[in-house]
Amino acid sequence: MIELGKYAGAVLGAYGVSLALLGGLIWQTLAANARARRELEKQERHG
Amino acid sequence: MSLLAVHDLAVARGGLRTVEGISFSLAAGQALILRGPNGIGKTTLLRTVAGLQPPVTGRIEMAEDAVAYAAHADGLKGALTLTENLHFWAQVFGGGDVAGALAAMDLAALADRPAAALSAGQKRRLGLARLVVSRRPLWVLDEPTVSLDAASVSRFADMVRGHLGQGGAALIATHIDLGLDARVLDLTPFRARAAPAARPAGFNEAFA
Amino acid sequence: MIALLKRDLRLAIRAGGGFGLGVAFFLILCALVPFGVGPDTSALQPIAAGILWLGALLACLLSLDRIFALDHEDGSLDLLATSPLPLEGAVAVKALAHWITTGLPLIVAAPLFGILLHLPTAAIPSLLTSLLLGTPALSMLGAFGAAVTVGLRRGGLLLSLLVLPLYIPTLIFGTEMIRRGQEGGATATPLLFLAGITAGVLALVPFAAAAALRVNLR
Amino acid sequence: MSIWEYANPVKFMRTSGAVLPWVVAGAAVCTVTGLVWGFSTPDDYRQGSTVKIVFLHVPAAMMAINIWVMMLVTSLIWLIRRHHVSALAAKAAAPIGAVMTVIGLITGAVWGQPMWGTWWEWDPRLTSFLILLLFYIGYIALWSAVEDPDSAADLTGVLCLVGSVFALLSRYAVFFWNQGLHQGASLSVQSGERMSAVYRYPLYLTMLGFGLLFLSLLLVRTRTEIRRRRLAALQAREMRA
Repeated sequence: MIELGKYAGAVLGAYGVSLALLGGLIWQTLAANARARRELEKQERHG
Repeated sequence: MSLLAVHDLAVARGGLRTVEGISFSLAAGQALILRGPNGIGKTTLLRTVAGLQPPVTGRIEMAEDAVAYAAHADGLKGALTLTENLHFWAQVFGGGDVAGALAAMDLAALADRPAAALSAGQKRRLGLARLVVSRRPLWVLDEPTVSLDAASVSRFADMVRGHLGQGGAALIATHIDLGLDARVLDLTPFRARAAPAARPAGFNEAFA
Repeated sequence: MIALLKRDLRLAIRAGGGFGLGVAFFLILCALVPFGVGPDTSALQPIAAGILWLGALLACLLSLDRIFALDHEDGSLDLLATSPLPLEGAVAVKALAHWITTGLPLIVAAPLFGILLHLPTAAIPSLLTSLLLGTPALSMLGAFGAAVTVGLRRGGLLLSLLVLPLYIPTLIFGTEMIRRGQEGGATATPLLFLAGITAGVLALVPFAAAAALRVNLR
Repeated sequence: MSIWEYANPVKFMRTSGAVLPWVVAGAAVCTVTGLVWGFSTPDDYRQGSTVKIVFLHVPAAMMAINIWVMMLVTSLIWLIRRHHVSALAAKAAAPIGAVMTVIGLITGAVWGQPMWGTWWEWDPRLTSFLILLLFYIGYIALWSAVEDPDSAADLTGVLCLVGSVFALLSRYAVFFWNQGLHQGASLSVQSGERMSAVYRYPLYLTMLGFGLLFLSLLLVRTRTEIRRRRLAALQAREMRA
């Protein structure tokens, strides 16, 4: 385990928040894409 | 001499073609009445001819600064008097006789009233009087007779006839008979087909 | 163009509140600040320049959406666009009318409000110069924001969101100039920057605003 | 069909679909390796373990600016060449840029707290980023507020143009307003103390990783936008037929 010393909170906090933000963005991107793909396929099958 | 020539015009509203393949020309002294069911694109066509929006395809040939456009909104300020309203537009369009225009639409008695005090029909008449002071040869009118009574309609028809007599032209979308000696163009056969066209009319259509 | 300016000014007077409202808002803001931070000179003096500029900025913002919205509603904007006036010129004239009705009264009132906020008299010349040079840019940028948001249903909030970031450079140099004037320092640098920004804005933004207006009209 | 010479979404979909897996793989490898490598670097003698934040802070800040520049370029392409995919790419990039700016700000604040003794300092660099965030928010808000897609693309394009000038202007104004605590650019060659190689190489790797991450997110989001537009166009046709 890497020793972070007295700044452990700051370092872990920064990594945690940043990765959470990136994860949220990636999730939102993929979810929106999947939805658009699904709806478009549905439309193309019907019409 | 032709004041307006339209060749194979297609116009779009909200990214969808409404009418297409329209060609006509208007010479001095002529008027053209546009007919067609609601939503077919009469207003869009008129706005395109007035230069407020670009055509999807086709050409519009006319002299620069030739159009006087009048639509549902009259461009009047309630806080100004009738004379001030007309005087402003006369100055902007470099035009003329305010008193004469007021008289032509029978508004001379109200000249110093604020426009806010007018009834809907009177406002409409003031909006049409603006056409006279703009001194433009080509009038592009969108349902000009809304909220006018019978007497005012005939007065308006006289005004248009006078304009045509002085070498002007008029393109009018209306459903009532103005008693003008004018050609009628029914837009129904020109309704745009749903089939994909060579050039997208709007943003989304570029992806269809 | 002069006809348009005259009409807009006349409308601002007739409609009531055109001239007075911005100044009244400015007064209220300057009157409320001491309640927030306390009446001491030591508390008020350092922030006086900032409050005055922020007050001017917000007062200017209040009336921005009226620059084009009313003309858009009653169809005047369509008619102006088909008139022989170049739309860029019409935009500039409307921004000028906005400046005369809101910017100019603010500048006249600012020294009085400066006294309320204990701004030292030595700083009043730089207060006036900075407002005189800066507020035209505020009106012109505001006209751009108003042109972008003119057809939108909830344009007011968006307008502030778009316009306020554009005000940052003017705000920075304006307050800096007063602060330097207050301390008796050299005000030439912020003055030049302020004048430069305003000149650039007045020269270029009308084109962007007219382009946005054409998009919104079609 | 001649429609594709006007804007070529089909070709875009095909090409982007083909390269997407590779870009995603590259982004994942570079970002994860870079961050893990960076996390295992030794502590700095002055900054202690907080130096590890650099591997998030610098790439995010770099991307925040680069993305705005990319939006400016694509907006210009749309305004001049009317290339529809270009406008959608600008739209797709904006939220990524905003998130990168937020990451840059938050990591900066967390880093600044132990170093400068305060969470927020009105330091010119941090302030410029806050202003950049405001521009991103305004741009995104304008896209979602305008209903007509053509107008939305045109208006946001013009806003991006004007905003770019003012973002740059604000940056210089802010430097004038407050000389900062912030160290000089971390990688600049001129500055006397160059970053030691221990930190430099993992940093390069994360920068590459963030670049690829942006590219993959951008491609996916642009594809989403294209599909939405196609759906809207098909539905509009159906309504009329």
